[in-house]
Amino acid sequence: MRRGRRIRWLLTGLGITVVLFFFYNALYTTELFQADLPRYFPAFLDALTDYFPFLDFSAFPFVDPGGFGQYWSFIQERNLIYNSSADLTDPSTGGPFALFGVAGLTLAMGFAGTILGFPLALLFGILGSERVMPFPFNFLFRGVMSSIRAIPALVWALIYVPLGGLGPATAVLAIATDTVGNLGRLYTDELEEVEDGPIEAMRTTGASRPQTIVFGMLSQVTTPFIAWTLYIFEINVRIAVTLGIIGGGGLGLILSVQQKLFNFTNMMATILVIIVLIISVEMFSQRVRSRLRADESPEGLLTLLLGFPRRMAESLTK
Amino acid sequence: MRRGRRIRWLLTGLGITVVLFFFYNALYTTELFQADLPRYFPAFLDALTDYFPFLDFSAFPFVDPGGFGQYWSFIQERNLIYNSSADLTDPSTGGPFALFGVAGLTLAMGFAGTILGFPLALLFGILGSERVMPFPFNFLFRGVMSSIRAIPALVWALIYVPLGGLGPATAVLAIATDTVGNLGRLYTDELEEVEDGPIEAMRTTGASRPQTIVFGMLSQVTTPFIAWTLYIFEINVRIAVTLGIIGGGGLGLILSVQQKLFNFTNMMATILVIIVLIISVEMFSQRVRSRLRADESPEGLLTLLLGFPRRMAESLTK
Amino acid sequence: MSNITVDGVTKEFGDTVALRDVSFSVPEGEFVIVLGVSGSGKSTLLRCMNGLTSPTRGEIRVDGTPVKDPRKDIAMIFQQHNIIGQMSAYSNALTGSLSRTGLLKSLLQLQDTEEKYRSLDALDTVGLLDESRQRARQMSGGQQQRVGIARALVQRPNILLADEPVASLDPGSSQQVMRYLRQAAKERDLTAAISLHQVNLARKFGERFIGLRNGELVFDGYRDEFSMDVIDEIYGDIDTEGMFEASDDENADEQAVTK
Amino acid sequence: MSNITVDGVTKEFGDTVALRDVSFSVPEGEFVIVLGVSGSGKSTLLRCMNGLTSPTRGEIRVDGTPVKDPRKDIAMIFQQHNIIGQMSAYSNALTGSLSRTGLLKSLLQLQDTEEKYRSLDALDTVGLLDESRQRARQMSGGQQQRVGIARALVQRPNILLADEPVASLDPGSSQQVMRYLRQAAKERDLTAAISLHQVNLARKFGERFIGLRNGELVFDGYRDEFSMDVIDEIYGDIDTEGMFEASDDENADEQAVTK
Amino acid sequence: TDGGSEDTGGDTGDNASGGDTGGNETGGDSESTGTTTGDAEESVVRFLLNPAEADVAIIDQYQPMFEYLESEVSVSIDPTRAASYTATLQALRNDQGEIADTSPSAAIAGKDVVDVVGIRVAYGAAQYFSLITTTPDSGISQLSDLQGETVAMGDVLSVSGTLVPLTMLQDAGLDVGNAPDGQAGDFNAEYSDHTTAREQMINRGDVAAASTGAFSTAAHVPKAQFDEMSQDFVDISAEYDNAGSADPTLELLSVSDPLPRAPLVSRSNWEDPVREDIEQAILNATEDDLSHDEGYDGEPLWFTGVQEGTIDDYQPIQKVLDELGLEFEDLS
Ligand SMILES: Nc1ncnc2c1ncn2[C@@H]1O[C@H](COP(=O)(O)OP(=O)(O)OP(=O)(O)O)[C@@H](O)[C@H]1O
Ligand SMILES: Nc1ncnc2c1ncn2[C@@H]1O[C@H](COP(=O)(O)OP(=O)(O)OP(=O)(O)O)[C@@H](O)[C@H]1O
Ligand SMILES: [Mg+2]
Ligand SMILES: [Mg+2]
Ligand SMILES: O=P([O-])([O-])[O-]
Repeated sequence: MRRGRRIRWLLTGLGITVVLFFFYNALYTTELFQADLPRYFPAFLDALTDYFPFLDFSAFPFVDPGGFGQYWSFIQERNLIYNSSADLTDPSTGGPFALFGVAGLTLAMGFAGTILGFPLALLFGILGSERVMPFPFNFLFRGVMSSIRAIPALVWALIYVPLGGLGPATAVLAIATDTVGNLGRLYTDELEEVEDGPIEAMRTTGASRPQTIVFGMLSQVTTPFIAWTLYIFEINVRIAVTLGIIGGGGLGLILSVQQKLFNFTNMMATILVIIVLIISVEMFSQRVRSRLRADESPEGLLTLLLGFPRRMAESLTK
Repeated sequence: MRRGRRIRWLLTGLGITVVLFFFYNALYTTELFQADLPRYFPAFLDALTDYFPFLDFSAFPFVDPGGFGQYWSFIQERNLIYNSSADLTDPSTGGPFALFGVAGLTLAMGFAGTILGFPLALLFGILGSERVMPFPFNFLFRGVMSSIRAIPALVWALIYVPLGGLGPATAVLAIATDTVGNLGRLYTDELEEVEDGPIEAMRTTGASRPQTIVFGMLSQVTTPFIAWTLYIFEINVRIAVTLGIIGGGGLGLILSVQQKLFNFTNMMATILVIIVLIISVEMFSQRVRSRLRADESPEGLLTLLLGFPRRMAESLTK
Repeated sequence: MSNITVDGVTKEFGDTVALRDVSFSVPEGEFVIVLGVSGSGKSTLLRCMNGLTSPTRGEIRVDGTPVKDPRKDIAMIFQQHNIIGQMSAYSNALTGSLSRTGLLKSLLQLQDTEEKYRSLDALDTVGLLDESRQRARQMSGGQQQRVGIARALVQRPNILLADEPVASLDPGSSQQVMRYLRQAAKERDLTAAISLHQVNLARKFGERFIGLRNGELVFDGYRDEFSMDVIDEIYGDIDTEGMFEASDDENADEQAVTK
Repeated sequence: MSNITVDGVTKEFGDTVALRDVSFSVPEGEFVIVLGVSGSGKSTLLRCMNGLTSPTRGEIRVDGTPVKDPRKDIAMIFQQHNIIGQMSAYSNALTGSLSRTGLLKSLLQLQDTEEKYRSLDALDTVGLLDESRQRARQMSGGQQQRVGIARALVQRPNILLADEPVASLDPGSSQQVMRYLRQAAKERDLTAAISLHQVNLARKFGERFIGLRNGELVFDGYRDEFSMDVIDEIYGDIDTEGMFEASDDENADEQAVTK
Repeated sequence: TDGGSEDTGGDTGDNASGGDTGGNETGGDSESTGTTTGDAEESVVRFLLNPAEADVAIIDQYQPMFEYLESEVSVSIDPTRAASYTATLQALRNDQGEIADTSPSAAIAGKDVVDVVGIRVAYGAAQYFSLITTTPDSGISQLSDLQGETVAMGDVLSVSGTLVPLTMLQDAGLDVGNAPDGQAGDFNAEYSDHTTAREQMINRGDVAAASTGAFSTAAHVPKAQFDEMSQDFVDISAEYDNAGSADPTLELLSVSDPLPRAPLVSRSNWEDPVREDIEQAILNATEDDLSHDEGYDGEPLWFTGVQEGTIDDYQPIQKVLDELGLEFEDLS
């Protein structure tokens, strides 16, 4: 008993020591130790007052409401989140996405990438399942999906540069590729949990193999598939921001240019728009998903979709 | 009944039309329509033969094994995955991480960021739970975590540039910040599912409030917390690759320079190393997690950790 | 209407012998009940009969042709009903016609009008016409089981198999489902084999009885031969309490339940 | 050793009245069994007694002081044992001493040696000394419940409450757990209140009985007053079968089980 | 051709008051560029601009050049801001542009797909310089003191910010290892851009030196130090006049040899009758042609004319690449 405890302590201690040892080495390798952070802190504080122009340390209460105006004037001037002159019906000006200005482009990148990646994700996801493809072959598709996921979206963007330069189009292709790996894998995992019963039932009706797969398997997973697709859409909008930074356009590009201009106020204004965009997409996707789980009829979903702008406005204003 | 079906069809059709309408507009907005991809396709095919030097379309069987040698010579020459001259004990040369060459730096970035972000993630995760913090206050912490997650890691890196320039140290800080948002949220979600029983049991022993939280709540979630931390570590290594591309160092930096030099063969060699690194980290983390789920004793985990390099070598060689 | 011959069927799963040299034959139009304790091989026998499982030795013939794979002329009803929760009762019933419809048409629900009427008719038979547009998942267990029967009827089989179709239902629903099953078999001239574990239900609805124990056929006979001794033979010395279930008031008009 | 006074306690949850003006008092050292069907208010009563829930009206006093919050001198044993699956039996027992140890010391398991011996002693009392290093989650239900008892003993309470401590255990383990409970209460001079729904166990181990029905006190008396009529009063006309459980051979030496 | 460029500019494009952003690749701003697309006869020439220094509204900055070309030759200029040098070359390679203003290294990188039209001239000089500077209190007095120190450099492939300085350090006896895309042997290189590099050195104690283009840092270095260090700089550099005018004052460690300024290039396979006219017009542009009107308060164009030049003028760059073991892959 005594010995047991001692071994336990020893192992816990050893574990902590090993993690700390690696942590120490990692800090050294990544130069955080050598970087004398406190010394740059004044520079960072300087930048902070640029980031937050409403902070005014010279006078109590340290807040200058005019500072918010600086954000807003940049957001408005550059149509970051709303473009009053957008023509909703003319796709050559961006159609409905143009209504959201630059944020609309980022949103469009995430959306187009998701839809573009969807068919292949579905195909690979289904073929990766052992019940559809016999053993060694399904691992072919799983392997492809794993490899795709191992390559970050940004790297895919670089790979596609020869195809379309570096712009929104390349970003969409990169997002679509990433979607095939990530969404496909989620689909495969979901299919593994499908129940055998309905599949056998379809077989006994004399259905053909494709019919058995569609009615027996896929019908069981439509709801989770839609939910996962929305989840990946959420992630893809985030990726669209990131790809923008290296030249893909949209909010990311504005951000990176303002950063290079050392215009931290504008940079923070752009970040605020990014936060609003991503949290809106997240809220939208989470609402739809929780409705799906609650097993709503399609009519209910439609109401939800149509009612979204109103609710969004409400929740932002309150 | 007839009417019901018609409404259903109408709604389905409407839904599909709406999605297609947005897709069309998104393609237009992101310039994929204008991009006339087929025209650049020859350039991309050209790049493909650079990416894959072992493809040789001039002679059957279209594979030139010498091509793989090109990958390997670059990997070896630049110590991408293994550095024979690393001094394991001297942290100033990177310690054990240096053994893995450039991949080691990327790994160290992901690792340091995870550990650095962990304490705050834990704190915020716990304070975001309604059982620890009463209602309006816990949403303060949840809000902070949501905002952090809404800002992609790359944007965090840009925000930190005034603090530490653009290098591995900045990348680690950005990863750590991202970890606070993502890991913290996972912790909060996990805590929501904790059972009330043990908490009440601790209260009845007359334990103080912190003791009740630690013994009644946290003790229930140590295993899932470790599992989630490993999962985030996995994601952070991916992010480290991405941050490298914009200047954070490691594999990402090599990749971006080779891309700028149009040296696609070297670029693909780097991508292969990225795939190996990320799949290794994933395999490692998945193994540990499945062991955790299987409720292994810590001794077993230790054996697993120590046995990993051997198994990794085995699985790569077979 | 078809006849079924089970000819020396043995089924082994690794070391477990689920069926041991079982032989019997069912003439056209008979309503057969298969009885046995849990693990006696009822499910295995029915799965062999419709080709979901193939016997290790022996074979099963329908109208003289051996059964190798699931066939459209043999319909099956499952204990867990195995209907598709996402879809409406009507769409579920319609899947019974899959073997007569192409993939694309079935995907778009463009089946012939004839099939659609057949589905509504089948739902009518099981008393669910009014609920036909309801999502299957939102229905009660008994209703779901009846949707499963409707699906089997739409298939227009010659043979109807059912594996413990009432095991997960309350006594009231059990009676109802069994009644619909027997009625459908009678109206449509189907040969039927149904496994059950409630002896009273078996006695109430069965014509002919097959008793299994440990994978062996221990009884094969008609209502008049189905005595208390036979029940002991099939169930061994175990307490038979619980295998009899309370009858509902509503079926007081039907034949008395022997207890 | 403390006395308990339950004084006109009423507890309402919205429209549900879980307890209706319940009053009784327990002198020091008595072993009380609380009986009642599901939903009669047993759990609510015990939770009020240790301060986890506060009554809507009335109050509960221990040695004259009202109970407002969980107190270290009142230990509780739960039906779902509520021990911490991650930790060893020993560490679980040790959590009983939390009220006497600071946060840091308890985190690092640096309790006084005295507390550690007390934990081992408590595990010995419930017969788990040999399994003390085993992870609680890997133990059987009965063992886990005994760990819960050990934890309560380490707390060194004056009062021991237990809410259906044997409801999720098999008959053998139930007997064992009840025996440990009674033994511990006797050895350590504890006042104890235990809710049960098995009448035979109640009769076997109880000294005094409190009967609840629909939140009202319908019986309060000692062993000799606890007749079949009382059981009918508490349980109504429902079939009492199943509330009596098979006794094990091993306790043939103890007092006979009345059935 | 590029149908969306004029219109999509509206929602993402540039604006006179902000910095340049080029919201997307094809984003010119219709108001400020004032391109006329009305005449169907005119050919559209796509002019790619580079993000050499981001802190400039680059399309506004080039406005005089475009107006001049449109007045000289019957074309309409479609300006496009590329995301990087790489993107510029890829675009030219894929026939997505005709003319580009790009970096010296891109002249080498793109030698298979572009022709050098001419070399930019600023204040009479077709050459520029690279500087390595330090802060006065750093204790560094010569390049070899940088052993073991951190040096802030420009973008990884910037000629004046990184590549040339690396060869200067190499010549001073330091091991540059795998830099720029790996660890240097004897010092620690951090890459960003010219301005960030200088700021980092000023603000951070552990950054011992910064290597930047002279255009970015010369104003912080007193003339006397140039006089002492490099006669070439005094003679040629356009920045010499303003030297020492900015705060804080920095210490000069080294000045590079003169480097050929950035080229204007055209796509080799561009076959259009107007090509010759345009190229000629570019070479003929005078300082006046390239100046902004009164009232423009942005950055003036960085060059005052374009001197005839060929790929051979970029041999010094090729030499630098060779010394560092960098090689651009064949683009053709
Ligand atoms: N797929 C299988 N793999 C292995 N053993 C099986 C399989 N299916 C059935 N068995 C075994 O065969 C025997 C007969 O099982 P079967 O399911 O036919 O019994 P049953 O009478 O339907 O029982 P129940 O009333 O529980 O459904 C059992 O011992 C069972 O464990
Ligand atoms: N937290 C609560 N909220 C609302 N109603 C409650 C709550 N706890 C108990 N009740 C109600 O109070 C009544 C008494 O419940 P209680 O749990 O005390 O009964 P019990 O005798 O312990 O039953 P069981 O044998 O099922 O544990 C029940 O009607 C129950 O639904
Ligand atoms: Mg069965
Ligand atoms: Mg209870
Ligand atoms: O134009 P640069 O390459 O010197 O930055």
